[in-house]
Amino acid sequence: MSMKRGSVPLRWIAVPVVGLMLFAACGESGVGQAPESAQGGGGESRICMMPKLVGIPYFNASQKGAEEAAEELGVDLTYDGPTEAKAALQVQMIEQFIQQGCQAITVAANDPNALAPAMKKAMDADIRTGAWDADVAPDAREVFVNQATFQAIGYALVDIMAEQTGGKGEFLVVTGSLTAPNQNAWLKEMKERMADKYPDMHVASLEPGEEDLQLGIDVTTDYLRANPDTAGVFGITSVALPGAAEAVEQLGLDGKVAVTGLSTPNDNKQYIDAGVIEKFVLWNPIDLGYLAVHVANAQIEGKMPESGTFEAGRLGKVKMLAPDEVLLGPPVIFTEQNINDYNF
Amino acid sequence: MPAGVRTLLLRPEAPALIFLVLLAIVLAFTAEGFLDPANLEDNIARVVVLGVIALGVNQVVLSGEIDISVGSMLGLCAFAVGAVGESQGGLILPLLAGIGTGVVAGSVNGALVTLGRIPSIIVTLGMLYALRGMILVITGGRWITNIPSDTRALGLQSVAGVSVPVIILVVLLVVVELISRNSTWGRNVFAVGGNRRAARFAGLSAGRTRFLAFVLVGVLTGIAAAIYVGRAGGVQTNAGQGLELQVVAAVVVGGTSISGGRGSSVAAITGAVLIGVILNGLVLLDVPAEWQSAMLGALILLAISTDALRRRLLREQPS
Amino acid sequence: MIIEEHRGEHPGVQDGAYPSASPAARDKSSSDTPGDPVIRVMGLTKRFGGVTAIDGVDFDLLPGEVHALVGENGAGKSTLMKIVHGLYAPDEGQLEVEGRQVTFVSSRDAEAAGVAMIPQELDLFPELSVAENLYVGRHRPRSWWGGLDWTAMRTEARRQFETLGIDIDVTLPARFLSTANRQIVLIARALMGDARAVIMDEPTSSLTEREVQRLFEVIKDLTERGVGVVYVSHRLDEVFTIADRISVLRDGLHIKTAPVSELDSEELVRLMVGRALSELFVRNPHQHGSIALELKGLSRSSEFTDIDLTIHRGEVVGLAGLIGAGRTELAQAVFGIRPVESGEIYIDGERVSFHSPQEAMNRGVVYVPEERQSQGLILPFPIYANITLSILQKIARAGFLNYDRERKTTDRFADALSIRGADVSEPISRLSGGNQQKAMIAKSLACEPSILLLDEPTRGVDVGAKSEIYRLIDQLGQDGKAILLISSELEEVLSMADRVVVMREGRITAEFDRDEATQERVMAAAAGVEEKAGAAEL
Amino acid sequence: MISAAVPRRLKLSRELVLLAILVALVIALSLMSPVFLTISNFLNTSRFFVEIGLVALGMTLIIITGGIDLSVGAGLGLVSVALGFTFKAGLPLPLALFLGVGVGLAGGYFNSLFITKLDLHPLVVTLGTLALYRGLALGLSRADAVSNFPGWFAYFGQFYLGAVPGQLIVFIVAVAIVWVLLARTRYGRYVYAIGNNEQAAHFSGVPVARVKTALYVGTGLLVALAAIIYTSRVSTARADSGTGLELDVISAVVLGGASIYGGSGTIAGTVLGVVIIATLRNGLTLAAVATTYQVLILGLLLIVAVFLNEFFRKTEE
Repeated sequence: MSMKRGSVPLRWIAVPVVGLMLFAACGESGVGQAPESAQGGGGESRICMMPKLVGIPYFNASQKGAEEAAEELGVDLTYDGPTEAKAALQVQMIEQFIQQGCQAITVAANDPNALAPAMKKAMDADIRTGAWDADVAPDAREVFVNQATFQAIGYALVDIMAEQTGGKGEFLVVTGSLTAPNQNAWLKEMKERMADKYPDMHVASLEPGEEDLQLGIDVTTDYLRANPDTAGVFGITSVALPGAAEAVEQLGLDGKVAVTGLSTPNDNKQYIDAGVIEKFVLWNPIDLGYLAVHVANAQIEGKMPESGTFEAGRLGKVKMLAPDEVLLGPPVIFTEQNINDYNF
Repeated sequence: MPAGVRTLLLRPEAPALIFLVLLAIVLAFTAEGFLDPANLEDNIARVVVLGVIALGVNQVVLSGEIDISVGSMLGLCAFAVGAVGESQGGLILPLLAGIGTGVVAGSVNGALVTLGRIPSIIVTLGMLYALRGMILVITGGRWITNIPSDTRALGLQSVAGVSVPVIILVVLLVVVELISRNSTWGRNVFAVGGNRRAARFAGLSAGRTRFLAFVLVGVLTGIAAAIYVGRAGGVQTNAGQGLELQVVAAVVVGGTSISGGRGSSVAAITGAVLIGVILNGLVLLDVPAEWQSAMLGALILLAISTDALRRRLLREQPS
Repeated sequence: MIIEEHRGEHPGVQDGAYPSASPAARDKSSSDTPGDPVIRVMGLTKRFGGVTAIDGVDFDLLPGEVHALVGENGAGKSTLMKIVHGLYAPDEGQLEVEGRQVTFVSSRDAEAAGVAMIPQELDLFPELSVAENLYVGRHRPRSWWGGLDWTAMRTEARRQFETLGIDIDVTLPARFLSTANRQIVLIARALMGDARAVIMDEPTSSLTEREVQRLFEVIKDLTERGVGVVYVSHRLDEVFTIADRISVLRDGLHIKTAPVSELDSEELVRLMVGRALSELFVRNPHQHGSIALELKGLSRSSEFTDIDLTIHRGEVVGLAGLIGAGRTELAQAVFGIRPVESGEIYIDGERVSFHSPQEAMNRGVVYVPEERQSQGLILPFPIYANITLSILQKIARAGFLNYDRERKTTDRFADALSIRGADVSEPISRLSGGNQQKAMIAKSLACEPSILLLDEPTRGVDVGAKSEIYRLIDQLGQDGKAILLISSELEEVLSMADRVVVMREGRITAEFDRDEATQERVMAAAAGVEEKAGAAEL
Repeated sequence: MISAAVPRRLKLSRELVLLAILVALVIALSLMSPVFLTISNFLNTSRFFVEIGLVALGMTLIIITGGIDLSVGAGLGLVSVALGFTFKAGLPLPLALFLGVGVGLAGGYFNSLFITKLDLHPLVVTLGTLALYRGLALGLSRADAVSNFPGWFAYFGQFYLGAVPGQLIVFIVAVAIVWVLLARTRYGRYVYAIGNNEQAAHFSGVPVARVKTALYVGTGLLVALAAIIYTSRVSTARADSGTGLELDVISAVVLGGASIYGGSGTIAGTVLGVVIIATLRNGLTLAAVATTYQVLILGLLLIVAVFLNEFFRKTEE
C-alpha cells in the first residue's frame, strides 16, 4: 500500500531531479559558455562564421584564430555550426544568420551546391558572403579563403608517400564519408600526381572511416589483413589518419607500411613519436580562421583587393589566387622536428 | 521432425546461428583469408564493443523495454575513461570512472522508465540527445589523445595469443548468461518481459527488475568504453555515434524478441558476431565500399526472415 | 428452474463422485468458535476513481472450510479477493490473517503470510518452463555454488503435479500448453507453498469434468489439512457441491453469509440478482428452412478433421465438447481466420472459400469470439465505434464517417439488446461484462448476418445477462437465422439447441436431436471412453 | 474533430499542454532574441520543418497502429539519389521525379511486405531496410552528388507565394488531408482499431494487412515528397540526405502525444510537436545559444514533455 501511494510523488520528483543532475554536471565542468560571440569594441560590424561542424579540435582551432582576429579588428563574431557535418543543417543556420542581421557570412561548406541557394539569399539581403576551408559554388559567394589548393595538398601527400616507398606500390586511402567533397577533390589530385609522376603507384582501394576513429581502425585492419602487400595508407581526414596509424601500429606493420595523410598535430603526435608516421600534411587552422575573419571584415569595409596580395594582420601579405580567392599559403608538413611547435 | 532438431530450433538464437554457419561456410570457400585464425579472431574483436553493450541491452529487451541511448552513453563513458586515464594513468581508476559514469546514466534511464513511467524508447531517445549534448558541452569539443598504454591495456594486450577484448567478451557472455539462467533477477527478467500482469500477480517488482537491467547496460557500457579507448587510443566527441541502432540490430537479429520475454545472451552475441562477419566478408570479397551498407541491410533482412521461416516450420504464433 | 434441476440430475453428485467437504470442516463452520479465522476482513472499501467497487464488506474464512463467494459480474468478488491477495490496497477497512492485522504491499507479502490465489486470468510466463512457472516470485532452491537448482525445481514440480494426478511435461515452455493445462499449472502454483488459505477465482472455467473432480479431491485434501479455501464461481452446481458456507455480494455490498444447508439455488440466485428469476432459458418453436451452411470434410491439420455439418435457416445447432476439442478452431476456419486445408464450405448451396473475415461477413457469416477483451472489442473505443466497426463501409459515405448516422445505428441495436450502463459515446470498457457481451452480439447483428457462429456467448456473464442473451438467441432463431452455438455449459447447449453436435479431439463424435440429447450422452461423446487428460498440446 | 479512440475532453487537454509549452517557448525565445517573433522569421523557419513534418504525418499513423518506420531517412536519401541520378543519366526531369515517387512507394511497400506477410516486427524490419536503402543510395550514386538541375526544379523547395514558402502550402494541404483521413474517415477508425487491439480488429472484419500496407506505402509517398522538396531546396541529390531524419520525426510524433505503444495520437499533436522542435532550434540559434547546448536541451525537452503528457493522460483517466 505504502509503495503505491509513494510512487506518485516519486514520479513527480524523478524528472526535475534528473534534469537538475544533468545541468549540474554541465555547470561543474565549467567549460562551454553558451554564446560564442566575442564582444568587440565598436560592435558595429557583425561577422557570422560557420564551420562544417562544431565540437572537433580542428574547428575549435579555427575558432581560436577567428576570435583573435575579431578582437583585433573590433568586430562582433558569431562562430557556430551544426553538431553533425550535415549540409541541410548548415542551410538552416545560414538562413538564421540572415535573420540575425549579420553583415558578413562565411562558411565551411559540407556540400558546395546544397549551400548555394541559402548563400544567394544572403547576397540578396545585401550581406557579404564568403567561404573558407571548403568552398561553396563560386556564384554563391563573393570570396573563398583557400587554406591550400587541392593540387598542393594532393601532390604533397603523394610526394611524401613516394619518398617512403620508393615511388611504387599499391595504396589504401581511408577517407571520411564517401560523399565528402574535399576528400574527393584531394583524391583526384593524388591520382593525377601518381599517373603523371609515379606510374608505379596506384590507389588500390578507398574505404570510408565515416569520421569514426574505431571504424577507421577496423577498415584499415581488415584491408591490410586481406592485402598484406600494401605499401602504404593515406588517411585523408583528421580522424582517418590517426585511425590508420593506430591500425598499422596494432598490426605491428610500422616500418613496413607507410602512413601519411591530413590531420591535426595533437592527435598524431604519438604516432610521429612512435615512428608510425614520418610526415603528414595540413595547414594551420588557427591562421585559417584568423584570415577568414580578416577577409570578411575587408568585404564589409569594401577593401577587398582584386589581385596581388591581401594584408591580413599578423599574417602579413597573403596571395590573391584569383579575384575571388585568397590563399593562406603552402601546406604545412609536420615532422618530428616541428610538431611540438603547434598546439591544436 | 526429430525431437532433437525441434528442441534446437526452439532456441531463440537458432535461426541466426544457422545463418551464421551457412555464411561462414560460403565465405570460407569464396573469401580468401577468411579462415585465417587472425582474421577469425578479428571478426570477433571488431564487434567486442558492440557485443558487450548488446549483452546489456539484450537484458533490457528481454524485460520488455528498449535502450537506444547506448551510442551517446558509450561516448560519455569513453570520455570518462580517457580523461581519468590521461590525468591519472593506470587501468583500474579509468575503468571504474567509465563504469561509474555508465551506472549513473543507466540509473537515470531506469529511474525515468520505472518511476517516471515514461516509455523506454522515449526516455532513451531523449537521453541519446542529452548525453551527446553533455559530451559536447563538457569537453567543449576537445578530443582526448595520447592515452597512456596502461589505460589502454583492455584493448591492446593479449593473453596466450588471444586478444584481451575477445577474452573479456567471452567471460562477460558466460557471466551474463549464468546470471540470466541461474539468478532470481535473471529469471525475473524473463517473467517481467514475458507477462507483466502475471509478474505483478506473482509479487515480482517489475520496476526493480527493469531498473537493474538498465543499470546493467550502464555497467557493460562502462566496460565497453574501456575496451573502446584501449583499441582506438583516443576519444572523439562523436565516439559511438550510431552504435545504438547496431546494438538493437545485433540483439534482434540474434533472435531476442523485441517484445520481450524471449531470447538469450547467446542470441545477442550471435547477432553481433554475424554483423562482424558480414562486414569482414564484404571487405575480404572486395565488395566496393559504397555497396557494403546495402549488402549488410539485405543480409540482416535475410537473417530475420529465417525466423519467420522457423515459425512457419513449427507453426508458432508470431512472438 | 433449470439450475436446480441440473444439480439434481448431475450424475456426479448422485453417485458421490464429487467428494463433499469433510464433515469435520462442516462442523467447524457451523459451530461457534473453532479458533481464529485464517482470513478476516472488516469494513473493506475500495474505490476506482468515482466508482465504489466494494463498500464496507465483511468476510471471514475459517481453517478447513470451503467458503464460496458468489455474485454477479461486477459485484466485487474479484476486487475483494485481489485486496486479500495484496494486489490492491483497500481505501478503508482492515485485513487480518490468523488473527494478526496485516497490510500487504504486494502479492508476495500475501503469499508470505500464507494466502495463495489462483487467478481468473490464465496468465503464465510463456517462455518459461512449466516447472519454473511454479517458482516465479517464490524462493527458489539453490545449488552448491549459489545458482538456481534446476533439478530440485523440476523434481518438486513433478511431485506437485503427481499430487494433482496430472501428467505434464514440466520442462515444456508454458506457451505450448493447452488452456486446460494452463489452468492446472496455475492451480499447482497456488498450492505450491505452505498456504493457510487458498483463493480460487473461477478455477474450473477451462477444465474437463474429470479434472474438476480431481480438483475437488485436492480441495478435500487441503481442507482436511486445515487449509481454508475461498471458492469464487459462477457455477452454482459446483458451489453447492463443494462449499460449506456461501457469501453473496451484490453491487459491492455484502448481502448474506450462510451455511450451504440454509440456501437453495433459487434463493441464491434471488440474492445475487436482487430479484426472482422467473425463467433463465427461453425457447420458442423454430421454423427450419433451407440449408444455410454446409461443411463437407473440412480439415485443418492438428486442429479438426473431416468435419461434416449442416445448419438450416432458423436452426440453432449446439456444438458441445471439451475445451481444446477444436470447436473454436472450426468456427474460425469457417469465418476465414484460419485457412482450411481440405474440405468444402457451402452457403445456401453455393461453394465458398473465405480468406479473411471481411469475405465471410460479405456473405452473411459472422463469428462472435469467446475472448471478449482480446478478440471481440476495442476496449478504449466508445460503444458506438465498437458496434459500427464491422459495417463502416456501409455507413460511411465515400469513406467519410458521420457521427449522427453512427449513433442512430448504434442506438437501434443498443435499444434492441437493452445494453445498459453508459452513453454510447463512453468507452466500452466502462460497461459490465454482460453488457459488453451484448454489445459484441449487437456488433455482429449490425452486419445483418444470415449465419451466426457464437463462441461461448455467455462466458463470464452474470445470470441476468445470460437470460437476456438466451432470449436473444431464441429470437434470432425465430427470425430465421442459422446459428452455431459453441458452449461448454451443458445445460446451455441442451436447453437452447435444436440439435447437438459433439466434437472430441478434432472430430465429430456424435449428433443428437433435441429430444435425444441428455447430459450423460453428450458428456460421454465429448469425453470419449478413454479420456486423456493433461497431455500437452504441441 | 470527432476521433474514434480518444474522447474529446482528454484529447483537448493533451494538446493544450503542448500549446502551452509552445507559447511558453515563444515568449521565452522572443525575450532572448528580438528577431525571433517576426513574421518573416516564422515563414522562413517553416521551410525547414516541412520535410520532417510531412514524414511525421505518415509516421503518426504508423505509430498509432503500434508500428514504427526507421527507414524514412534512408528512404529520403534513396529517392533523392534515384531522381538525381536518373536525371543525370539523361532521363527528363519530370520522368525522374515520377521515378522518385515510385521509388518512395516501392520502399514503403517493401517494408510492408515483411511486416504483413512475414509477421516481423516493424522495428526489426525497418532497421534492416534502413541499412539497405541507405546502402542502395550510396551504391547507386557511387557516393557522388548531382546538382545541375534545371532552374524550374528549384520551385519545389524555393518557391514563394508572396512571402509564404511554397512547401509550407504543400505541408498545410498534406496536414489537412491526413487529418481528415484520420479523424473523419473509416480508414482512420481502422488505424485506431488496429493500434488498440489488432486481433479484435481483424476478427471484426477490419482489413488489417491492407491498412498497414497502405500506411507504409503512404509514408513512402510522403518520404518521396519530402525528398523532392529537400533535393530542390538544397539543389543537390546526395546519398547521405536525410541521415538521422527518423529520430527527428519520431521525436516530433511522440512529443505530439502519440503513444509509442499504439492506439492513440492525433495529427494536431504531431503538428504541434514538429513546430515546437523547429521553434526551439530556430529560437535558440537566433538567441546565439550554441548548438552544443541545443542537443542537450532537445533531449531534456523530449523527456519532460512526454512525462507531462503521460502525467496528464493518467490524471484525466
